[in-house]
Amino acid sequence: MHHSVAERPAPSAAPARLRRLPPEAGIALVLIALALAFELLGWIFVHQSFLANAQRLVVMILQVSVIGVIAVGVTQVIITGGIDLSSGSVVALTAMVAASLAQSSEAVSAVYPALTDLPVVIPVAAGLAVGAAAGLVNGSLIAATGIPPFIATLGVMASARGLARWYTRGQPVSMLTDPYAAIGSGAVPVAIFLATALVFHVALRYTRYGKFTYAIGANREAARVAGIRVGRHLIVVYSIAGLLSGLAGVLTSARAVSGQAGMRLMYELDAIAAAVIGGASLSGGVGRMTGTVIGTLILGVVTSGFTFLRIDAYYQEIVKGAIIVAAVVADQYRRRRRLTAT
Amino acid sequence: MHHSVAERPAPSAAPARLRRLPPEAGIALVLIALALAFELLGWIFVHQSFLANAQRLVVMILQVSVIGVIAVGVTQVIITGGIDLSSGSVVALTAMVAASLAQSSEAVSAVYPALTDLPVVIPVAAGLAVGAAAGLVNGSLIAATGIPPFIATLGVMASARGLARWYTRGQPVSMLTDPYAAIGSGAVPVAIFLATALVFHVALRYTRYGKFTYAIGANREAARVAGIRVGRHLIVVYSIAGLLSGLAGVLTSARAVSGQAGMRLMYELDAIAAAVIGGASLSGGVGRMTGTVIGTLILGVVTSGFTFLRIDAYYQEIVKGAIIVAAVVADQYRRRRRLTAT
Amino acid sequence: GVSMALFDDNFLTAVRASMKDRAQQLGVQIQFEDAENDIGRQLNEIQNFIAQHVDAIIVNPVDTDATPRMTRLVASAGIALVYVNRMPADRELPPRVSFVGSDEKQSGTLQMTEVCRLLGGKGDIVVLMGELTNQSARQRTRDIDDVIARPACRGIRVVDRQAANWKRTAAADLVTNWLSGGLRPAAVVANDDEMAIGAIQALRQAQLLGSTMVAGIDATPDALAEMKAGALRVTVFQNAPAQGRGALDTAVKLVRHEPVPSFVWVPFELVTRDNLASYLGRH
Amino acid sequence: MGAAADPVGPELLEVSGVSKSFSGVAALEDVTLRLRHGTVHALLGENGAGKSTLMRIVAGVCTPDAGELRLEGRALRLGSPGQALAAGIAMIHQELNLLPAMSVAENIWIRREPLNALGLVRHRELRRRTRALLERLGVDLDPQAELGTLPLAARQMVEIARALSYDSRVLIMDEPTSALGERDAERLFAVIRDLRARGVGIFYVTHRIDELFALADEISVLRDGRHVGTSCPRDLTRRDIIHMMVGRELSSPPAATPVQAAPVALSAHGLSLEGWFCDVSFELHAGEVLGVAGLVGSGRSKLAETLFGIARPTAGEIRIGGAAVRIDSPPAAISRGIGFVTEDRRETGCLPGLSVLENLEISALARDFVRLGFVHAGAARRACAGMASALRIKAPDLRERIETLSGGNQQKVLLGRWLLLNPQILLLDEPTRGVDVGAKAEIHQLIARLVSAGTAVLMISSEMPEILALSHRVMVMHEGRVAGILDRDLATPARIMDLAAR
Ligand SMILES: Nc1ncnc2c1ncn2[C@@H]1O[C@H](COP(=O)(O)OP(=O)(O)OP(=O)(O)O)[C@@H](O)[C@H]1O
Ligand SMILES: Nc1ncnc2c1ncn2[C@@H]1O[C@H](COP(=O)(O)OP(=O)(O)OP(=O)(O)O)[C@@H](O)[C@H]1O
Ligand SMILES: [Mg+2]
Ligand SMILES: [Mg+2]
Repeated sequence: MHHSVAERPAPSAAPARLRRLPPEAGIALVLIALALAFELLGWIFVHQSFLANAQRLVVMILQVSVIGVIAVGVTQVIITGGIDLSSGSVVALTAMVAASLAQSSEAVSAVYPALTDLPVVIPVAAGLAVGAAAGLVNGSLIAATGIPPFIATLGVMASARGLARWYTRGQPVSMLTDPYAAIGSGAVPVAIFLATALVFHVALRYTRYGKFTYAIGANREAARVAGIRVGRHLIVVYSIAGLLSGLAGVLTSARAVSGQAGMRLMYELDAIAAAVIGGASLSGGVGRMTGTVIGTLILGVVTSGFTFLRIDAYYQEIVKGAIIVAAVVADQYRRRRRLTAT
Repeated sequence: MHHSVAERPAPSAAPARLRRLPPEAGIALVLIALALAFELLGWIFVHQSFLANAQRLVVMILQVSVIGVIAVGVTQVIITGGIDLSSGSVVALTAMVAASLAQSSEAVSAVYPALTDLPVVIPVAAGLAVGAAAGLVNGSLIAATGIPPFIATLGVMASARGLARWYTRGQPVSMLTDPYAAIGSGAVPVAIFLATALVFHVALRYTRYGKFTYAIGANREAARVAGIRVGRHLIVVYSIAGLLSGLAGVLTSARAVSGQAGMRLMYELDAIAAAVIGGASLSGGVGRMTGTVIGTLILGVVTSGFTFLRIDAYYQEIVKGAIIVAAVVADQYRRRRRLTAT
Repeated sequence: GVSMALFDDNFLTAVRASMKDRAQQLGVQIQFEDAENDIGRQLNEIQNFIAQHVDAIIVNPVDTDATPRMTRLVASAGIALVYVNRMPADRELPPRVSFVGSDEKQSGTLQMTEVCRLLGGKGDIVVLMGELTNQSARQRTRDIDDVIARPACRGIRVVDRQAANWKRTAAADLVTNWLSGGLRPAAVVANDDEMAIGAIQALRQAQLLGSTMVAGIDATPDALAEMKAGALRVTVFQNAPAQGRGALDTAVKLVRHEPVPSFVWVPFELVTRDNLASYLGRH
Repeated sequence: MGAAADPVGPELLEVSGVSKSFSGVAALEDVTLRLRHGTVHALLGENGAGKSTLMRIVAGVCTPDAGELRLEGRALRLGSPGQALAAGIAMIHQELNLLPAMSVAENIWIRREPLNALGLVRHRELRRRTRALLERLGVDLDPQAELGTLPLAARQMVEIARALSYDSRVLIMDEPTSALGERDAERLFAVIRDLRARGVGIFYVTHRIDELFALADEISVLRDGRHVGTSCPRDLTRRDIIHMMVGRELSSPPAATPVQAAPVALSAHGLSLEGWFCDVSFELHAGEVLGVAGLVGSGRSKLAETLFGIARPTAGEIRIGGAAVRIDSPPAAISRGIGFVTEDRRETGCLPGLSVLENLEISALARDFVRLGFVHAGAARRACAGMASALRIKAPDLRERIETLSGGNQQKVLLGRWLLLNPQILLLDEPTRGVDVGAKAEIHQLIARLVSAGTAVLMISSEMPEILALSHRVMVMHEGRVAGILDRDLATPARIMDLAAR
């Protein structure tokens, strides 16, 4: 009899189960392999355990938690098929603004002498608002004018950097209140990073917001035809990314207990790298929060591992580049093998 | 009646002629408008002509000629649908290597005391070779492992930056020979930039190399089926981009009469911006050398114009971001109007 | 015209601010450009200034090895030139070209000599370096090694040195990483105060501030506050206002063809708890 | 067909005076059409006649330059696809508009996912609904399967399922069967009859004229963007319809003359590709068309890909002119005189953004029109223009971008790409998918001409008439194996079907 596409049984059951393994399994393995490699090298060269050290594990995440928060937003932008180059500059700008509203009355030359010792929500809200506003500009430019995200966010990147410097004429803003500093101390940034990742993990997987985000990235025209208001949704996605850059700005200034215009200018690339290492595709439609968290952790492990092994600063970057490439190659290789196996 | 291209006359002469206007006409208009705006503002605010100053016109191109040379390579990479983040670091690395072979015997602590006062071709060849090698690594990684160009070139970016620092442990390399310095003096870099652009303009439009480059960017899978050896071609394209970064490294070190590991680290973004302003699309298949040259000139005019108007550096960046966005928006708007108008 | 190596540098910001104030006092029109640590960009800015026929150019060089070309360019255009803060590599400066600044060799030496004195000539230290390609970072790090080589400081050992790129948080992360590896240095010697403060934050978190001494350079307000709080033991004051003011005054004199020495020195000053009071509020 | 054959139902949708032009070229001029409740209104026309454009306007995907739409008498202001969907108009697109990286279920229910009280998507319910819907279509796809990994036919079914899921009053189907096998098409027809009985108005675009007589209540024909006429299929013969469409008579394809004793051009011996097909052996003679029939998913396309070096066989060998050869890449195949027109012109055929000319010449550039790396532009353009007129490619200009051409014309461009290389062996995978009757006849004649000039053709097709009309022999595949090779005189539809399904 003439039978149809679908009546055909799946080629075999085993590959089907294999296909259900979450795509980030591969990169998670890479993370584990890296950590074990450092563990091994640790015993050989510095006679210490790399992993059996709670403090180190915290720093490992702590030092990448700001990048991580940015990466959570950037991942969503990347899933829509876009890119956000402005994050680093927006972090700097929001750090300045938030810090200027978080100064204690002891500050010698406060930016707003009348506005010191404010409750901590005010600088935080200001930082988030400035970040979201920058994101709104990104999103509106992309949605309304149809220019490539690369250009829109590059423009916002330059403008935000200029604004950050202009805000206090390059002067750092310091002497921040203790409650504000508390946001950045201890493992608080780690908690904020993981909480943010969790919230947007749920949003991406279980809400319409998430489905639309993937749909736009998978095929923008098809998403439009399915009735999704693509422009409006992009504005929301970029605004969220901006908001998270704002949060990152608050975290950085709270951690440093000071706001500086020059801070975190290159973080956009690290954040994008974290997302891409975690499996997000710059051509859109693909990417997951769990992958991004793992990508971020890989950056953290590599940084901590180098310090741990006391590798000369000159070699660190040479090797870091190679590790990033190797991590992604290993992941790809695993994926491709899985595909041909089925 | 069933008619075909050959039998059928063009629908009407006017729209056809309009459609045949080269796509970079729009961005060229933007360039002219920008220059005229500065001219006008110049007469109003500083009582000087912006354009009627030969020296300024040379500087205008001179200051972007290094970015321009990089952008010529990056444009080709972008046309294939890729991206090259490593250019800036490769420029720094090649500048170091080339400079170390171009030291004069007067140099106090030469890198290779035995190799001073070499003929100028040796450092130039070394610089080009190192650049091409870096490009070869990029291309091979992308072709052989199938990892995204973003990751491959990000890795090479970090490694090249590390290598550039490690090469002389961060020490600048100076006291270069006069013939070497001559490559970077006067309008020589301008000539080199324009010559490079011309060569690759011809290559893209009139050679098989160019046709294949566009085809790969338009639809990689289809290009493969059509019989193009995609991997091999990508290796060639990235190697050429690397070679041009090497040339840019030679130019920079010759201009500065010194090699510095920290130089030009952010130039990849400027080069990509020049290409995208000039109409190249990051999704591949689209882009032209003439557009890239105009995009590069726009960056130059904006920079010179700001200094000319004595605008404070704080405001320069804020406005620069806005101008880049506006230029692309204006171009897009014109293109869209043309489409609907006809 | 003024071309600064980098706007995002706290010390250079102070230099810039004092130049601006001084220009206002004297009624001089002044325009700043940011070379963003890029020698090519700096050359462009200088050429743009020349095309604009300014009276004098003040340059805070990105790369002091590249200054001969700048000197030639500017001098041949008949424009006055003042280098500020970083000493040009030119063997001798032609007329109408001057340098205003401090001898970078002093800062690290002053810092490390004091650390060595406070440690009693022995102990393990770690070094936080600035950006590896930065000249001051390299000079200050080399000064540390030179001081350690002295007989009086032979007992001091550098157990690790890493770059924290002038960043507070990067420094805090590095120091925490070290501490978590069981390292207990007697002192953290940082190439600047920002990184010193980062180290202090990390040590405070680990409650090891009592047993580890921190030293920085620059005497920024934040650093002086930390010193007042007892956390920072050593810093070095580089007189930014004097450099900025000096550069502008020199430029004005050069424009008026008044005689000016080729090198105008502004000395570094060691700051410790003992003389802290006289520096508080000086920025 | 009963009452449904009576075309005078109450009016559901009226399209009046619609015009649309692209870059100054009119795609539609003053088109007026009516769709009645509970009828199937078929829309016919050559490739590029404007059918899809008109349908896209009705579905709100594309805005007309002039004209208006009325739904049950009320004027429709359609600014977006969302508004059309809300008004009860759904569409199955010709160029599938799906989300490759998402699951089947997500593709179908996008924007209408079932939510729980917290606003979170209920994935289990989503899958349940999907299964129910697919069952109605008689398709048993895994709702969680990633769409991009499915074969074209399955994707087409998903697109159909999605349009059905809207339960709309107006359903537009733009060539829904072009990628389907007969069994799936039959199922779809049953669903269409069911919808019609429930009062849904259906616009149905097709190039398979035979379908009309089984399905349509009214037939409208577009030619060069103008409405030529509307009538009832009972009053028309196949010949009338074709005449209305192309405005002239078609010559029937020349009957294939049997080839005797021609040398074997290409042969496969025990060729296998693990997981796709196994132990395939056949001989293809010069001057012969070997038709490859089989069900969707029987491994025909993968076989062609393997012969062309896109996939590497896991066992067996390929011989050309009697000598065993290793073909491990398309260039290797091309250099041995093989050409390949793939079935999915969007994924593996067209170079979007590039001109018709560039799309035509690209493969030839590997060999011809190039000296010292430089392309001899004049020679290439002359050759391409010649090919374009030989194939009657309808494009305003060879410099026009390929994606502005209608589907059928794109198909001809891809065929032309390979003909420029003069291959001795031509692999054709569904060569006339989405091609109008006129163009199809032309392509068939072209194939016949090539063959009589000595080219060996391996032609995969899911259209029985095509297989029967052109093949000298028919190879039938079943689940990755050769079920039999039939000589022309033995190849009847019944035998082929029998071998294919077994
Ligand atoms: N986006 C577009 N830009 C420019 N021209 C277009 C565009 N879309 C369609 N056209 C042109 O409009 C005309 C009608 O195209 P349409 O796709 O409606 O034809 P069709 O009747 O559906 O053909 P087919 O049977 O091949 O699907 C064609 O000449 C085509 O080239
Ligand atoms: N319903 C299905 N679900 C998943 N995979 C399928 C399905 N149907 C077919 N396939 C895949 O398609 C493969 C064969 O596809 P191929 O394209 O080679 O066949 P074909 O006979 O050319 O079909 P078509 O007529 O669609 O071109 C099968 O091995 C199978 O993996
Ligand atoms: Mg159509
Ligand atoms: Mg097939």
